[in-house]
Amino acid sequence: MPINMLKTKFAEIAVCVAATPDTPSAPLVTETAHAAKGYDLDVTVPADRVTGAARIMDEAAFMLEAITGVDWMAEQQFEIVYDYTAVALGARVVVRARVPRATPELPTISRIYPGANWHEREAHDFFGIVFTGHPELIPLLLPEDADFHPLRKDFGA
Amino acid sequence: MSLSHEFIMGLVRLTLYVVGLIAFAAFNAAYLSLCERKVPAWFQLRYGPKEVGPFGLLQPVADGVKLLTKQLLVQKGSDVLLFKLAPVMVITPAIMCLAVIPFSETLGARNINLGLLAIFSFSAIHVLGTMLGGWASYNKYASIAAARVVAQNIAYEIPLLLVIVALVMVTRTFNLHEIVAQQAGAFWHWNIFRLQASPLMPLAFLIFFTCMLAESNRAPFDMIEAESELVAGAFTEYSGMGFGLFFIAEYANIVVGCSLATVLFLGGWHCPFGLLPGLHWFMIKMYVLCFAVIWVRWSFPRTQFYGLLNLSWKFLIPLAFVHLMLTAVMLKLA
Amino acid sequence: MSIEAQTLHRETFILNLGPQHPATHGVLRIKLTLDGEYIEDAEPVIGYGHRMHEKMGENRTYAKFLPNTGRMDYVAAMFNTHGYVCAVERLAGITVPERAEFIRVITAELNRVASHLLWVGAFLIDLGGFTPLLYTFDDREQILDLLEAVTGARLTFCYYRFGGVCNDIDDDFIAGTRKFIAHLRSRMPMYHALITKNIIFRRRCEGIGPISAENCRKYGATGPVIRGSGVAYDVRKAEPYSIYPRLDFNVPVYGQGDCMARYLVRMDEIVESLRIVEQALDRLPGGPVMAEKVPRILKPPKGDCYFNVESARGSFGVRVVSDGTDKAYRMKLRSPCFSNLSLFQECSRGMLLADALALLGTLDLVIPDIDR
Amino acid sequence: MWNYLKEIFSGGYSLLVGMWITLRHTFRRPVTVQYPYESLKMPARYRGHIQLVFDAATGQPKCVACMACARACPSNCISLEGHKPEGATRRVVSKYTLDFTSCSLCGLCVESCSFDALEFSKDYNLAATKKDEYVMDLMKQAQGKQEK
Repeated sequence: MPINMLKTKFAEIAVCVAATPDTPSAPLVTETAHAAKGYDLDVTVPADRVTGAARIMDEAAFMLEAITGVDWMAEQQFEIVYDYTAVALGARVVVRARVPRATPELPTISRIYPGANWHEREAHDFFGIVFTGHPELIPLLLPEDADFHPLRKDFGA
Repeated sequence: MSLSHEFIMGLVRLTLYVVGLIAFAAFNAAYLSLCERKVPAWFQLRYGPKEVGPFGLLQPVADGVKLLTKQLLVQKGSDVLLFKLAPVMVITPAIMCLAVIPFSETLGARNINLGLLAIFSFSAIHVLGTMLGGWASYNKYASIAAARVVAQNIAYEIPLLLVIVALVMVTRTFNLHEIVAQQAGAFWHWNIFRLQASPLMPLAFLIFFTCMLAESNRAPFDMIEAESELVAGAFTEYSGMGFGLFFIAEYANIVVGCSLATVLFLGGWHCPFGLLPGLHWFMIKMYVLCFAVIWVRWSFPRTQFYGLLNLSWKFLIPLAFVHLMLTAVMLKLA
Repeated sequence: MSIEAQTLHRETFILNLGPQHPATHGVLRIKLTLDGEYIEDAEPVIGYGHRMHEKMGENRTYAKFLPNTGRMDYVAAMFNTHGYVCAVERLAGITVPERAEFIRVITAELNRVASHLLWVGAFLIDLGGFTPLLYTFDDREQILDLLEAVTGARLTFCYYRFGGVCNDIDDDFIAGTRKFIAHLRSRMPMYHALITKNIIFRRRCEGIGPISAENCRKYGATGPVIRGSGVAYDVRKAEPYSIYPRLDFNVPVYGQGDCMARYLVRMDEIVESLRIVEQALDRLPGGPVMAEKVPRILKPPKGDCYFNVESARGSFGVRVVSDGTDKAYRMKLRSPCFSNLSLFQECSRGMLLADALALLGTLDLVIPDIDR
Repeated sequence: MWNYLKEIFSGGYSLLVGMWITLRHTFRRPVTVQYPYESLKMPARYRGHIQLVFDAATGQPKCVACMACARACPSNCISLEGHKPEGATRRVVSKYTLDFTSCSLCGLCVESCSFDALEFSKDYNLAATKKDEYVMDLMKQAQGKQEK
């Protein structure tokens, strides 16, 4: 599936924001230069629609490369980043979702991509992000009794 | 109480033989284990042990001393009696088997009429020993190995015995001494080349050799101590001389197997060219076979367990049957 | 019914494979639920070698993180460093001199050969054959000697820098590499005769541990694993980087998806990598090996970027998020082994223990790369 | 039936080939180096632990205690002190300690040095029985080497 078709599909579920107060709000789906960014499409979706995004990617035969978080302390938000790559196209799509730091919850995509299971557990380890509906959200890389989340910016090193 | 002269002499003779055989088994275990390290070292472009003694010749002594100084740990929950009995049960039959093997015309502990049967009945015990050792260890790896050893040995006993039955039909005796005596002369008199009895004789030798490898649990059939799967298999929990006895038994079994192959197929103490028969020819043949055993081990990967059973049931047993039939037909026609 | 009663009823037992086990090549533990020797469930338990490299990437400067990269996948350390420096260069907009790009490709491909040779030996150990390991080590050692002469280390090379490489290669290296290429090419028929054609090896590999292309995609398995399942996915072709688009090489693909296919992919990749090195040596341009005007303390502009390289084990990705300071705001390291191992649980179901270990071997795991 | 026999022969042949290959290797020279008796010469770029470079003319370390190496070190294992003797034009190092327990031999310190005052030692026999032995006083070590 070419990038522009994906773009229209993602436009339906992406977060809509206005660049300036005067302009009409537009979905946050940006085509980026691969040479500069390393990915071709940058999509931001609401947290509860990551499964929808995963479904679009699955239909387009994309592969899930990684799931990771970014702790935006200043905005009191976690950003969850999904990296997809198309085996046939060599195209790469980044799906982002933001959740509040206080209640970091979003649905799991491990039913669509079983490989997401470990990535989500890892993100849960490092950031404490809760993936609702995940079959076993227990520490993967950290000790099984770990109650800290080292990649949070307020975690004392 | 008066003891007759013959009885005392018999007792002395017996003691000497027992000591001699144990010494022979231990010596072989020591130096075959050195070979087991030196030979692959040559294959693998390295030197092997060379620090202890000249060319590492005292390495087995060092190994033995190390094993003797180690404590035999018994795991909590294991069956202590069986756990300690198993190594003995493995090594005793191996030494008993040596008793009936005629090393030369005159050298042999016991020349009994049913020598061949004696060997096969004794060698079945070591399977039981290994199985019990694995079972009594209270270790999952050892238990899996215990189950494997039984399945493997049952599968390989059949082609082995079929080949032996065919051979016995040809030789018409169970007496090992007599079997060798029948092969006197140059190498075309040996059983392996007795093509007039059955044209498949060389194949029968290969089947025998393969089964011998499998029976003594040697690579590529070392399923019971497959170290990349089962850590050390049935011997996982054994330490010190408990392990040492299994170790000696493994090499004693190789010696028994190779001796038997020499006796049954390669003309025992007879020279290939009909010259100077004697102990040295027996030893040369036996150690060449031992070298082959080591050589095979260090050349191939391990078989998979079903591959091992497939080999036995789908290839060795049918071939052994064909060989048996052919021998029978040839005997009838002759 | 209690858990114990259920277990009794199903007559299964749990076997802890590892963390110290000969077949796991490191501190990987696999919790096996076995029914006899058949695997009902295999749950990999990882994290024993976890060092939180991602946090280290956040609390030290970009340059100081360089040594860390070699310590994740230490068997193929060049690739991790390659991915990392390329990601930072992309973010900071540094262009690398041509000669440095060539040297990077030459050393990286040599490292790939070394890694694959090590894998072949280690895989044969998993299958119970010891001798091939020593032969491959002998050949691998020669690569390490070459790389040591250039980089100063045998394993954790730490050779690439932002904007180039830290040392230039000399004529001895070029001559030695050419000699090595000829040597390894002459050794390949020996390996095929000793290993590939061996009946026992073939029986252990053909049809064992099939992984479907669909499973590879769902689990994100890359590298020789996905190429052994019939998908010609290679980052060097899909998202060309460095000078790879200018080189002529094939991506070996085998469709069976079994252990044999993955083995053959790696064996062919050794040959292809030798071709790449040879071409790169032929066309090696002169000039500097470091970009000029690379600041000592690098402060990339705000933003994020992703860079992917084809490591010996699959696609190794680095996502760097910069907030404009001299330290990364977030550094995500996507290790190929992590994804490759994650499909083990599904694919090993119903297999025999020994076959599952062959499957585990063909995934080519480097445990510190999984744990990071 | 034909395939069955073919399999036996091709399989058996492959085993013989394997055995022939291992046997052939027997006649090649071993490639291993017998370490305590013979040791390899390290290549010129070998990254061992660091040591101070001495100026051949003055016999003093070239180091000016600019702290660049200590700053470049990812593991903070270098600590050094320097002072400026009266009348001298530049600072000299008075104490240079390398905590080898946390050194990762990355070589960033040598790269950061603008005075060529650091080099890699080619010594790789670094086994010790106590942790303290790895806290190396490079000044002392260098003096010891000079006296030799």
